[in-house]
Amino acid sequence: MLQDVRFRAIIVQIALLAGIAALGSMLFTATARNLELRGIPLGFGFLWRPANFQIAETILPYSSSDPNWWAAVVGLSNSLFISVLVILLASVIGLFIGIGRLSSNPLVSGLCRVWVEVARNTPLVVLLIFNYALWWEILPLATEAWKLAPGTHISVRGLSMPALGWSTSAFAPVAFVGVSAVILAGASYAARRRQIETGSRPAHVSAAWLFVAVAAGIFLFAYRDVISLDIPEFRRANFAGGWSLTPELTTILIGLTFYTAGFIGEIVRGGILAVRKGQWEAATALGLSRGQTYRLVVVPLALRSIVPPLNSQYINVVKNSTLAIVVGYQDFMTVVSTMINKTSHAIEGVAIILGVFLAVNLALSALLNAYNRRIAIVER
Amino acid sequence: MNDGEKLSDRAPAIRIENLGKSFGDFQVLRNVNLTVCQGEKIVVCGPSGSGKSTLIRSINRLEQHQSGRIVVEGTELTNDLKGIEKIRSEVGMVFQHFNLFPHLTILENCTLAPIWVRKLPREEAEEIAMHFLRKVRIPEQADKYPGQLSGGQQQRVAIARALCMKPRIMLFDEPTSALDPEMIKEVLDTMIELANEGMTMVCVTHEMGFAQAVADRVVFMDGGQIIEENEPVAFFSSPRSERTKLFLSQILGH
Amino acid sequence: MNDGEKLSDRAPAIRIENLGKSFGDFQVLRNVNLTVCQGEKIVVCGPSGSGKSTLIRSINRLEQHQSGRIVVEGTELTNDLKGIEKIRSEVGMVFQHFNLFPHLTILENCTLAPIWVRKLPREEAEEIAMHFLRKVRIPEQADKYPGQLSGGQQQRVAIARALCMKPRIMLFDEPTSALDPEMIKEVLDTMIELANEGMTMVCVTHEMGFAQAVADRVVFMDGGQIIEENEPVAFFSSPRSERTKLFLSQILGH
Amino acid sequence: QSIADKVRERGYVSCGASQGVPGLSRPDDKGVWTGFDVDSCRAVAAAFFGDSQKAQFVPLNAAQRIPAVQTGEVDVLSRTTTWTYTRDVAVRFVAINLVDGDAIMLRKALNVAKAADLDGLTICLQGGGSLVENALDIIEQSNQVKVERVYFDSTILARDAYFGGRCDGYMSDGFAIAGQRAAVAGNPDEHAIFQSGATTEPLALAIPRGDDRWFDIVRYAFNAMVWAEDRGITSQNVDEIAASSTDGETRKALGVDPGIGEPLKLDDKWIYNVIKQVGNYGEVFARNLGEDSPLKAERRFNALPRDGGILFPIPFK
Amino acid sequence: MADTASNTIARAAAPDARSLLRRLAPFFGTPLNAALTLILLWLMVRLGSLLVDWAILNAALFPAEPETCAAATGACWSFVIAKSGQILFGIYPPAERWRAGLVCILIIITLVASARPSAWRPGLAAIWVGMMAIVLWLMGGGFGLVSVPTSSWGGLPVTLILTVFAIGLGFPAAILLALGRRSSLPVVRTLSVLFIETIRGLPLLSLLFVASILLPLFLPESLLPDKFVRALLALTIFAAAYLAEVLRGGLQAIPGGQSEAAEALGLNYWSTQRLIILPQAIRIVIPALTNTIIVMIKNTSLVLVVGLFDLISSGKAALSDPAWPAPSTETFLFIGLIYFALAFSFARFADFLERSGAEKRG
Ligand SMILES: Nc1ncnc2c1ncn2[C@@H]1O[C@H](COP(=O)(O)OP(=O)(O)OP(=O)(O)O)[C@@H](O)[C@H]1O
Ligand SMILES: Nc1ncnc2c1ncn2[C@@H]1O[C@H](COP(=O)(O)OP(=O)(O)OP(=O)(O)O)[C@@H](O)[C@H]1O
Ligand SMILES: [Mg+2]
Ligand SMILES: [Mg+2]
Repeated sequence: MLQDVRFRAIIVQIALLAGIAALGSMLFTATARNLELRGIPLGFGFLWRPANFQIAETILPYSSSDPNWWAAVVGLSNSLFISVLVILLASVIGLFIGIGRLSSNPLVSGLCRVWVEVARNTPLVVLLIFNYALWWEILPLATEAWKLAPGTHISVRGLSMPALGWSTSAFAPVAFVGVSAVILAGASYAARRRQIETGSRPAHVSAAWLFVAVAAGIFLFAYRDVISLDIPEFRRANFAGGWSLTPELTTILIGLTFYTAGFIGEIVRGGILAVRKGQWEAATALGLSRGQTYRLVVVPLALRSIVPPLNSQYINVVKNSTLAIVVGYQDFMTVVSTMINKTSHAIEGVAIILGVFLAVNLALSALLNAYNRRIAIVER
Repeated sequence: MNDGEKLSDRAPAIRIENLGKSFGDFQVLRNVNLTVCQGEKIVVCGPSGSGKSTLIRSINRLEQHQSGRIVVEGTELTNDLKGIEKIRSEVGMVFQHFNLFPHLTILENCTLAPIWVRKLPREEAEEIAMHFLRKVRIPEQADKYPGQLSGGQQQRVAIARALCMKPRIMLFDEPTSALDPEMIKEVLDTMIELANEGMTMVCVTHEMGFAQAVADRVVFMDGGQIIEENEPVAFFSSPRSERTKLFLSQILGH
Repeated sequence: MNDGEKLSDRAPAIRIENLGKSFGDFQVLRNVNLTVCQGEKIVVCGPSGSGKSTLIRSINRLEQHQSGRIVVEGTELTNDLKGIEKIRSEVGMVFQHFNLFPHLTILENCTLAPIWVRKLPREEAEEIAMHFLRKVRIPEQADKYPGQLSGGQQQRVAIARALCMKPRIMLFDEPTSALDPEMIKEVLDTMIELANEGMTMVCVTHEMGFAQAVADRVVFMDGGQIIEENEPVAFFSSPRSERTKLFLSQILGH
Repeated sequence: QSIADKVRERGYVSCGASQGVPGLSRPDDKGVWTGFDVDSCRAVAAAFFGDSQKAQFVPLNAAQRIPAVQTGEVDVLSRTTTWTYTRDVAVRFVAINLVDGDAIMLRKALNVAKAADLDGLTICLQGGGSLVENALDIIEQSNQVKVERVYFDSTILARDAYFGGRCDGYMSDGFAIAGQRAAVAGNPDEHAIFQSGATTEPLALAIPRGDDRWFDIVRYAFNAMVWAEDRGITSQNVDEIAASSTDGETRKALGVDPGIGEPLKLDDKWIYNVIKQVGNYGEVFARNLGEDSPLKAERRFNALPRDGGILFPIPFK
Repeated sequence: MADTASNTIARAAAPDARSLLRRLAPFFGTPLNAALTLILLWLMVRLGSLLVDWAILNAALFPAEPETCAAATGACWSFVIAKSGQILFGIYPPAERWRAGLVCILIIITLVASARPSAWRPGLAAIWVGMMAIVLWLMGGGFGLVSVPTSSWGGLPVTLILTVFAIGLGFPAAILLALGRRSSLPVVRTLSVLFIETIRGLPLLSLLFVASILLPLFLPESLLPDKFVRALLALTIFAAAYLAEVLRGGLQAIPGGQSEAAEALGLNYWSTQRLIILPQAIRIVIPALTNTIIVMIKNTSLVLVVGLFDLISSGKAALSDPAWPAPSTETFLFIGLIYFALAFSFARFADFLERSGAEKRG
């Protein structure tokens, strides 16, 4: 009996399940006992009570009287915001680093290599803190801010630039800008298609641009009273008004992008090297230029081997965003930790952290896996 | 080819003079001279490592030569980018391993270069592509992907893809040696058809049947040099050098 | 084999009765019956997908069958682990793609199973290994890695590796079909030598020359069934079924 | 099993400390934990084991500290934790060991004289629900001002960001801030310290719930330091006083006369040990926060009533 | 005479000039390359000179006292020099720091010694086990040494010990998980997948958070491991999940014929995996393994959450000294360089391994 393959398989599996169940129940009873013993109450009721703490920089509207659950959502939106931006930026930059690593110019490939090695071999925390310190090592105080353009200044307080503001009666110009953007986007898309179809870029796109520009000029002139440009001005210590980019957000963006781009660069390089030499030669022999070869043949092919490891890197971005707080950007983990500190609901808080990260990362994985299946090379 | 006109009277399509090429210290080609006339069909053979591939890859500059000259359709191959692009669009090449683009359909494989290099409108490019796909007798596969085709079919697509650029010269580097026996015939038939239409062709192959059927000249290489060149009948019946005799005895005796 | 004794009088080495096997819905083998006597040499042939590989892989339980019985050297193949291990150590197998272990030297490839399965001391295992490497005529390669050998040499190592376990039955699954023509002969010679020593052999192959030279019986399969089995002379000269005739005309005509 | 027994068995007191706050709790160059909060916990070790070194410190961040007490990870939390109702029903606060207010370091050039002047300024501070975070909320609400905040996970980085120019102000515990102006600022004269008086927070020692004996030990270990200051007993003169005192309470408390250890099942010398090994409250304060430290903080509330503070010694009668 | 001499010079110079040209070709060969070269050179010179000014010319070095730094306009290395002991060894007692230093040297020497493939035989594992025992003894004390509790361990030795242990324990677990994920038994497969995917989806920070806050609730008090072990546990679990995925990639790359051949020879499942499949799979994934191990080295920088003073938190603790101006840039640069040296040399070593393996097997 014991020598029977199938019987063994069943025994092994039952034993494993039993072991897991035993472990689970042990944990459960211990937890229940410990909770009881220490008089720790469980419950998610606190989520609906006011948070009573502030979040410095948020994507969604938030005030400290909002309930805890909303604070968590706001924290999550902060995390997702930087994650998405970093994923986009790092992918593009990583692509160029990967290609640059293979450049024939030793200076270019050397610098790309330095980038990769620094990113790969330094802890992200160190990179972030170091990056943050660079702000005041390099940039001037707010009182001596560098003027980049009228109303646009950069200093240790970040970048501040004019923002477009309008009153509600200015609906027309806003609509105008929106409509012309749509028209232009449509026209250039059509032009691109046409270029593929016919080989020539139709002149009417340039005409459309010209037309929109002239119309915009007239429009702005006509409505010059309604549209207001909110220009930041220096008050006491800092620029107020307008639109600004804080050093914290910028640092986490730059730091995490620098870090991730290094990893993605290596993945891209691997993917490009995995494209067989024959593909390069075939493209070259057909007369495609180097740029065309990359764009039409090599990168699309490399993508096939790049996507799975890229998936892990994207997940890592989401996970690494939990370090944002060391440079003063409040992310989901920070917000929930503050909540734990304020309410003493540690178990619930940690459960929320774990659950949300799992959900976000599994969703991201599913998305990329679906994409991977879609682009898979068709075989017999 | 038994047309009346003497081939050597025509304008040369390819002129190779004193070609020398080495990889590092290793000299792969030495002092190679070869002139291919318009419409001529040349078969290149020789033992492995003798430099056959390197020679024909030099013709469209997949390899850079170090000494000597190569003139293709009147343009000399130098570092001049424009010249290289011009020549590449006039010289079609078919590789041993097909090298189709696996992420594009058969049709897209064929229209890629005409659209992006020749800047043809898509419709026109597709028309041309279908024309050549019909010619290699697989128009019905146009919307499949290379991975779904057999080796012989893939190689015929590779030929069609090269033809879509309307090249004046075709280079073949052992186009049948990666194929199963049944598929070799399909591909050779396609090549014979091309040859009969008067295309200038340089073909590295060990298919001696093919050489006898279509070649105007057979070139035998060894150790980076051309050892012997002759018309097929003479080449096979009375090879001059010992090396050639030995080689022929090996491949024909098999 | 022209020894006087009638083969069918000997004890059967392999007895297959009403064997049935399917992958999911797809029935690969149906109702196969075959008895192989001690010292008998069987050649299995048939078109691609006819179930030849599945049949001989079932004999050492690389595939599990779903119905019928397989008895090897008196032991029936069931789920019983001990039985399977016993049979595997008595049945040697040689694969189409050699499947040598690339991280081990030739000698280590050959001594691995004797050391770990038979628990022989290393020295003894190496002695045996060298004996069989000499037999397949490559003792000088013992310290190289498989990647450094030619295909024919690799396949001979694969045979030696199987022999090191001193099996009483050898199974070959198209052992020459991944080889270049020159190398096929080396391997067939080795197999013929084995055959002459009286080893029980079941061999899937399309080398009809080999079949005629050593087979006691040729078995023809199609669609998962044995269509015809006969002595080689009769099989080739007067095949009974239409299917066999068609098949023979294809492979012999090539 | 009671906490006291557990601690006895383990052989040392497990103290919750911060991850590095100057003057309060931080490991120094020699790897030795120092600071006011650290000494508060050492007093417990001295009382319980007769050896102030039998304390080990667990660095905790803001979010971890209450759970660490709840789960019994630490026996005593002495980590600038404000005594609040919500927390007190989760853990058990024992004694206020320090009363601290918030303070903001600002550039002098900004001329901040009153809370209203803070409007529109940017303040760097440690977040995570810290004391000063609450204080800032109160300042904003009661003065109708709006400040911009930049939160960090440690005071160190908040401070660096301020000195780097990222913020107009750096808000921290009142004690920590003075010394940092002296030592860390490139030019101390450029910076002013603003104390809004918005909060005076009771920072207290906390223990897990459910053990009265442990509660008493921690409370009276701390009280021993205050009591000693009140009676003028220091680590220097404690031997002398023990030998010469004729006061009944003092003799009993210092273990000259027997009986003081009995109710808590401690050694009769336990108060003596606290004073001898750790010092009285004044000494501990001076050493870590006051005139003997780089911080040079004032006692303010943390003085005996006769000096205008709120430290009431509980008599050992 | 003069003629001959100049001729010789000319002849000698000509090839030189040509080889110089050839060497410069990649930099200036095409207009794009030339432009890139010039821009990059300009950037490098600008940034380089700034850096040199700050880090070397205007920097404060000796004596390592606060006043030196206050006087200098550049980097304040005096602080790093004065605090290097604290940064490197955390809160380890100064009198015993030689032990911690010895531990670092011991681990690094053992690592380097095991680097040569010729050193790879079963005895090596025994050496490692022995070495780790010595390391634990040196760090922890006992048997004649002053005992130092794990709560006082810190700095570089903690980074090294955690990495070595987490990988050393995580690797066997990862092998089991990777095999489990490819198992034919549905329960085993499902559990492996669940474990791997869950752990991979979580930030290490949150795992450490669980280890520090929740573990005391989940476990009966008698089973509760100490802080160091908890950090180790979290890191090991993390390493196991990541390494398992890496290994799976290698396992998938081994053709099915290999296990069939092994089975046909009569090897059982475990022997087949041990002798045939894993040696090949591991070799294939060396680059990915390297990456994972480097990530593990860097991950140790997060263990402050469970209360251990690693390099970074030691650095922060040093920076909280109120007696010093706090040069965080310099401090983190110093710490970053230590990590970089560790990770970079490890990566180079793995490159070497990969290449040497490739050469051997043609
Ligand atoms: N990129 C390269 N670097 C170094 N040596 C090379 C390179 N390409 C080819 N060679 C060498 O040049 C010689 C000629 O190669 P080539 O491919 O032209 O031979 P061939 O005649 O086409 O042989 P085969 O029949 O095997 O294709 C060979 O010895 C080869 O090893
Ligand atoms: N693991 C499997 N799962 C599903 N189908 C299989 C599997 N293995 C084999 N088959 C199918 O079983 C049939 C018989 O396969 P088998 O390999 O035995 O054929 P064969 O006669 O050896 O063919 P060939 O000459 O091509 O080797 C084929 O149609 C094959 O597609
Ligand atoms: Mg070739
Ligand atoms: Mg088969």
